[in-house]
Amino acid sequence: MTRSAVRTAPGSLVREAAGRLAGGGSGTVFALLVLIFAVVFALNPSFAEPPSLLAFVKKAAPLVILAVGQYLVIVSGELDLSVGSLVGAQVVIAAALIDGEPDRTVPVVLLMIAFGAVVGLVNGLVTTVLRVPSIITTLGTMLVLYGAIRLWTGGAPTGALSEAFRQPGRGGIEDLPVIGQLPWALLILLAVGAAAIVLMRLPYGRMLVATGDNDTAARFSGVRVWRVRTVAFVLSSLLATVAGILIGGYAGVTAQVGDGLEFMAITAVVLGGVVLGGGRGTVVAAMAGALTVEALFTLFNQLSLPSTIQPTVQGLIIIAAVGYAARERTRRSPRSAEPQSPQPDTPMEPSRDGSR
Amino acid sequence: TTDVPDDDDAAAAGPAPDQEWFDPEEFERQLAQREITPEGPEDQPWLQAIEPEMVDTGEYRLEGEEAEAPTVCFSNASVSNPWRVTGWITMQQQVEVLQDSGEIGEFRVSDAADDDNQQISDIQAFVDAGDCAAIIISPSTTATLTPAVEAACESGAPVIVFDRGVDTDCAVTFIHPIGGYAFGADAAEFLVEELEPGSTVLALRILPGVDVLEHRWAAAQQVFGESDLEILGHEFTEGDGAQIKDLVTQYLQRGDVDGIWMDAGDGAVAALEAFEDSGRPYPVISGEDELSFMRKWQEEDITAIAPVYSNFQWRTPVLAATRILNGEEVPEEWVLPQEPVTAADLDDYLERNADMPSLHYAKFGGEDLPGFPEAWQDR
Amino acid sequence: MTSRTTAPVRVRTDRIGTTGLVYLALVAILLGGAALAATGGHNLLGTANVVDMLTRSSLLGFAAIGQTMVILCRSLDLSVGYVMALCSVVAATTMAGDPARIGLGIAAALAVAALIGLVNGLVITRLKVNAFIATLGTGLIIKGYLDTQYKGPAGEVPAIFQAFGYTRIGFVPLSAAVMIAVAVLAVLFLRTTRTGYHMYAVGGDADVARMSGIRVDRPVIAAHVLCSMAAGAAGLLIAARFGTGSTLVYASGYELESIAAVVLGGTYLLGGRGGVAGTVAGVLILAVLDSLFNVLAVDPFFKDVLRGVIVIAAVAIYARRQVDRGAGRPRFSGGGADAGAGGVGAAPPPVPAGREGGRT
Amino acid sequence: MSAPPSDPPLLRMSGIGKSFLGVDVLTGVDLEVRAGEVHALVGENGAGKSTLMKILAGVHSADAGVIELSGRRVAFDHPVRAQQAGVSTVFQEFNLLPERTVAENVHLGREPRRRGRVDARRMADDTARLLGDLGLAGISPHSRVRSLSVAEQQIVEVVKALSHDARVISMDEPTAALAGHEVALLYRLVRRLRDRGVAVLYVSHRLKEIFDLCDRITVLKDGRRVDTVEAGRTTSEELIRMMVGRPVSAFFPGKAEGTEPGPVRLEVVRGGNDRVDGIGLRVRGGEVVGLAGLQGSGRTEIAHALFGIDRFTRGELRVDGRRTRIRSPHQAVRSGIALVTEDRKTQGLALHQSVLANGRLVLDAVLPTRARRGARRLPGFFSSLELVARDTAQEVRFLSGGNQQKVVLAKWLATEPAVIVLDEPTRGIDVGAKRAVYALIRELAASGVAILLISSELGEVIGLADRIVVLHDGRIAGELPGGSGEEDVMALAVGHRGAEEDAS
Ligand SMILES: Nc1ncnc2c1ncn2[C@@H]1O[C@H](COP(=O)(O)OP(=O)(O)OP(=O)(O)O)[C@@H](O)[C@H]1O
Ligand SMILES: Nc1ncnc2c1ncn2[C@@H]1O[C@H](COP(=O)(O)OP(=O)(O)OP(=O)(O)O)[C@@H](O)[C@H]1O
Ligand SMILES: O[C@@H]1[C@@H](O)[C@H](O)OC[C@H]1O
Ligand SMILES: [Mg+2]
Ligand SMILES: [Mg+2]
Repeated sequence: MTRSAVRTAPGSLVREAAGRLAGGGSGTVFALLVLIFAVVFALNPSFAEPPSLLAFVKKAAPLVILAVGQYLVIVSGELDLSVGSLVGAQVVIAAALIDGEPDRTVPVVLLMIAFGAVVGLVNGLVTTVLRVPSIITTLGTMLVLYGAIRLWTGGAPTGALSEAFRQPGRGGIEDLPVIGQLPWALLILLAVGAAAIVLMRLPYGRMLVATGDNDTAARFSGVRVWRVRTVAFVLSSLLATVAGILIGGYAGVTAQVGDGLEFMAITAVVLGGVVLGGGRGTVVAAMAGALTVEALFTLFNQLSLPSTIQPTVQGLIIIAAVGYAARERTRRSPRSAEPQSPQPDTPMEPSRDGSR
Repeated sequence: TTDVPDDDDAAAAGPAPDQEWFDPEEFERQLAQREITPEGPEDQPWLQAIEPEMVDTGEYRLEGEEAEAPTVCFSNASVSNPWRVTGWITMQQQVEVLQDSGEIGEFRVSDAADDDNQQISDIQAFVDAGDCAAIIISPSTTATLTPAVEAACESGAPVIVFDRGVDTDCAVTFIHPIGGYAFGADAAEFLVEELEPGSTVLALRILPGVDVLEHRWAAAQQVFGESDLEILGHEFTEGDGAQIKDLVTQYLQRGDVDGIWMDAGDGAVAALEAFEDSGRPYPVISGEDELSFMRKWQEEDITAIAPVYSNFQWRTPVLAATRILNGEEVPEEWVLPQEPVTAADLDDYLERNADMPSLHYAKFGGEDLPGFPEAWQDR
Repeated sequence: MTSRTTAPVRVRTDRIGTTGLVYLALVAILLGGAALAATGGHNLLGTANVVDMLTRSSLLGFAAIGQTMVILCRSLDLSVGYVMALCSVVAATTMAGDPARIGLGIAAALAVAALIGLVNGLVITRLKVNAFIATLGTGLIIKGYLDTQYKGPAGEVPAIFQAFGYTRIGFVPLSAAVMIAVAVLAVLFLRTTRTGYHMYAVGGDADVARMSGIRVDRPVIAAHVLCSMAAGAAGLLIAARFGTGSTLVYASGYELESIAAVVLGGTYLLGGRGGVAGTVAGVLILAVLDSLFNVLAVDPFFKDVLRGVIVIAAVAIYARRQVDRGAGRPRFSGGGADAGAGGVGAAPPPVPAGREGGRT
Repeated sequence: MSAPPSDPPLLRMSGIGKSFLGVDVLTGVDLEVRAGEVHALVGENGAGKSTLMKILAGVHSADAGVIELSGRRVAFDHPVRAQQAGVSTVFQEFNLLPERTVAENVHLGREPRRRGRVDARRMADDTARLLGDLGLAGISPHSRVRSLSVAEQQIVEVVKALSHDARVISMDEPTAALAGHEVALLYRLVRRLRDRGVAVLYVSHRLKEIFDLCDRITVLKDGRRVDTVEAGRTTSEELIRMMVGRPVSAFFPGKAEGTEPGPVRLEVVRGGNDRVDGIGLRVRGGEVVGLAGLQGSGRTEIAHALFGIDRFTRGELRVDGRRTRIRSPHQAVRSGIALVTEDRKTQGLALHQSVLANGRLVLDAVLPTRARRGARRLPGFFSSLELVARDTAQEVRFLSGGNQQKVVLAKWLATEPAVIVLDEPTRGIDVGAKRAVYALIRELAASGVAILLISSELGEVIGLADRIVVLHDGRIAGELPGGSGEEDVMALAVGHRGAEEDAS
């Protein structure tokens, strides 16, 4: 009477891979993404040509990168509202310090990275060590950054970015056949995306998700929760710095850079089926969420939707998509008023082998 | 889609949206004012006035001890964009001069950070404090600040309003350049002139609902309406370079864009870059007298114009305050000159501002102030 | 600067509740701020400044009172700024300058607000959309509507109604008095109605509430309706103060500021603990700081920096207290290196009343 | 005092069937509970006990079958409907709001009103009366539940159930979180209820309680009723046979032959902090030391202090002879200590993560360089623990309690610890799973690991431990050899020296 131990059902590798890609409620986002692109292509077949697509990627890259950072923080059970301000701050810092001098580009970029790391570190430590809810911590950081940068520059950005600084966001490998320019932004995006996927498969990634799922259990398993979360905040801030470099490079410095990006990034991540509160969802889906948000704006444009009405449509789609994903999640499990009971969404093995 | 009040109400409240901001009389007046030579010292445009109707300010004249270093209070809407930052520096430099000469004592400032309610409180606080010899107000939005400005007027201190307006004429003087209609028309007329009939124009706007900006667009619509240009659309960008560049790029993916009309010029460079990056020839474009745009214009030899919303107007209110407190008469509506920068004087303005940062405004009018140029450079 | 005044009371802070602490902080900041202002020759407690503080607090006050209820239910409302803007427009366009239509305007604004709250509540409870996203979404929807429909301020508020924004009773602005009255009503609501009780229950533990027969959706929906209506009241105040409806109010960040005020007031962000009394103190603290900064002519951007730091610091202090409280009653005086000195004050052990019954 | 068998039963459930997603969980279950009877419901993990109770309580609805109360057919679609009809349930998880008062909790969802306002005074008075009736006047209606002990909270739960004028009360493992004297308190409560003519349905895995308390016993297995028997006419062995379907011999596996205790691996000298004091412990490799004591006596606190969740602020700690200061679980694991916590859901598992991810979490966190190698050995641990799961990618929340506990154990085994602290390792798991855990403990000991076993089931400590250290009020009250009598352990635990005063 030996009980069957863990069995690996046939086809489960495929299912596991698919599941890992899509995560819990993230099927919706991939469907939505495909749908939006289909409509865009139908409306404007020229959009499917490589140069247009690459232009899209160039524009979308910063948000996708921010979404990766936001994902890391959200999946660990926290929230980072400071990234928009940080992007703005970094661009303003870059313009003020580089002030048009090409030789200053590299040192200033290094300084920005250091600054990003410090902001992330403060967010992380205040949240983990001082136990301030991260929504408040990062709201505070947002205010502090917003004020401090303007205090420093007297209200509006000063200085100018160098051409070299603008390369990553604007330039690329030129004169390629068919596609023309291969944007650095795409390469950076791919690198960040790949690194994120690898990171999530490393011990750190698993610790991060476990921490978001149940931080007590994680701590009791030897996870240094404060460190894991602080690192997530630091990564988020570093990625915001990268996004800042790309945005500054893409469009130069304006006073509004970064405004509202935090909500865009959070929206993107949640649209990707990542659950606010932590522990669920994949980084690939979060990136898809960001692409979806950007694609949505493109669609609005292709539809010549007046720009004032766009927020309304955006709001409706976000609510509908998240609501639909939530419905999918609950629909597959039985209704139950049972307290704290796990709600299985797949049939479970009967607990005794004898019965079947 | 939303739970809204019945639409009839909104519709009944005003004319069709596009007409809402269009006042034909004012439009005509502003267009005409462009041609009128202003009165006043030629080298000090901030003291010039177009067709001024002077008012007597004897009642505000300070005597004896009171006249020594009076406290002037300034309620600022915000310094949240480069135009306002430039102007605010200029104003402070002007105040320093007046403080040194003893014409102003304390210069008390509150900044509402674009929050109307905050500004109402700020003005109220000045009134309650009771020791403001004069109150200068740069209103955040027109209609909403009206009651507060009225309250300030009732306090007895002379009130000076500048830049954006209010719906009351209780202020001793309202200082402003010719206005949004003139700005928008300057830009639109230039496009009409430079572009072949049938050309396409994209309009880029910052945000809806701000009168100075709405007037610019209303005027442009008027001008374009009588032209043979095809307006591809008008888009709100919140002044964000990334959005501007993305929008323009997308329009270019769909077809040609021959001209760009903007209601504020600080994002003009981003729009131009979209053309560069798509490998398209530069459009005919209207920007603003902001240096990054003007430099680009010069470097690339673009067909462009920079309408101006005279930044030097920030000097005028404090000067007006000292005049009023001296009992000297001032124009009731102090209309300052407003002349676009054209290809003809582009080089001249760029040379004069060669050491200024890129988000500086060419017609800031502070060259003669003691702090020049450091104060504008080290912001 | 304020440590001087808080030091003597610090010893006892663990005895008083968080709300008490918030009020102590308010008094400390008021006194400290007054002292600081006095060194610069200003009187922070003078009528003008007190009026200023109270006026400043009323608008945020309405928003924050509503936000408190929502947060108590472990929800969140990021649409309050948009609701305020919309309601100001609805009120002003409905009144259209006609004193006879004031009542209608108020009713219309509050009805619209209630409807939005209802939608928020339903989307959160029925569609199971996270409150953060749901209310961000409704906010966007309203923003789109406002930007499309109104090209700027709209409508006109009759002079009598503007009195709501400007009248004072003694030195208390009418709007502040109304705000305090609403706060008192909210406190009574939370403490004496079933729905109020159930808000705490749902925020504390929705599963427990559900198992106890509470229809957990209802308090959440009610909280959202009330929150939106409070925001609607703020919109009315805006209309009264502006004399017209203003669409651009949504850019002023009231949603985040109201959340900051609520947590500053000691309400637990994860629900179930706290209350409106604390929130009022939180709002007043922010207003006092604002007035102080104004009096001291602090750069507006520096204000943002200070606000950010203060909110974080305050919440860090509450969090510290929470940790200490969770640690429970010590049995042995801890920390000392001397092992023998331990259990001096050990409580008598709970002795079981014998092992009842026996073996079968 | 129980009603004569001929009376119509107060509660009758007949032919109850329920399936979740096509899997039958209950099939044709019949159950009768009489007024004034304490009726036990027993069975292995997953047998369907909780499901049956939840159907009765109106949490789930049955797919088939009939429920009758005093002969009248009923069907509840919500717990409140059941309560209104006089059927109250004390669920296993606490159903209280820690931030609210006792009175508020007791009346939660049914706050009495006067003129539209909640009548707080009446709530307090009613609660005080209920507590008084049960001889529990010590608990104030105004106390915040958070400030109460676990046992007091459990009592508030029962009071809450009672406040509905319940005729039927069902309790799902009410003693799972209680120990010693607290169980006694609950016994008293249950007996009072029975004496008042309430029908009590009682679920427990602790057979001793069943025999102490219950009149009749219904055994479930695989969702079917095996039998209903009079408590007085059966034995534990018989019950276990019915539950498991096979005889259970040698419940506690003996020591493997020839295992001699090795060197001292864990040593605490005069350890203390603000909850425990003067703790001296030595555990040798291959040795199982039991830690017994009443609820709150400090057993978990010692485990937490050893593991760096809390700290010893005094005294010394040695692992394998090396003096160590442990400030975090991370350091504890590095020093070779493992802790199986007492509450697996809140402290042991990341429920939305896979079996594999949970299994390798400690390796990931503390020994990342060894993680890959360690993770490769996990499947081995899973199968030797007889884990039943669809595959290792399955989220652990879908596993039954016992299988979840096995994942926790595997997670710690993979770290090859020198010392394992097991805090209530069998809480809430069934007999079969328990046996697997017992065997594992023995195996581990045989492989030279030092084991500290904390359990509120005295039989477990006595049956498994080589030595039993008994705590009383944060201090060590004494030490007894394994296999000592329960009375001796209890005497030390309650603070009496010696066994003479044990009531029986
Ligand atoms: N909501 C649910 N969805 C799917 N399956 C469920 C659900 N609740 C219980 N089950 C399954 O039904 C079976 C019976 O579970 P139940 O909780 O009634 O067992 P139990 O006898 O109370 O066990 P234990 O002693 O472990 O508490 C188990 O196989 C369990 O996995
Ligand atoms: N009065 C209290 N207040 C707060 N926490 C407490 C209190 N008493 C105990 N605890 C915590 O509860 C847990 C169990 O406490 P303790 O070690 O005293 O009990 P125990 O003997 O292990 O009993 P059990 O495990 O059955 O609860 C520990 O984590 C301890 O820190
Ligand atoms: O602040 C406004 C500025 O942004 C615009 O460019 O000109 C008009 C000003 O009022
Ligand atoms: Mg059960
Ligand atoms: Mg314990």
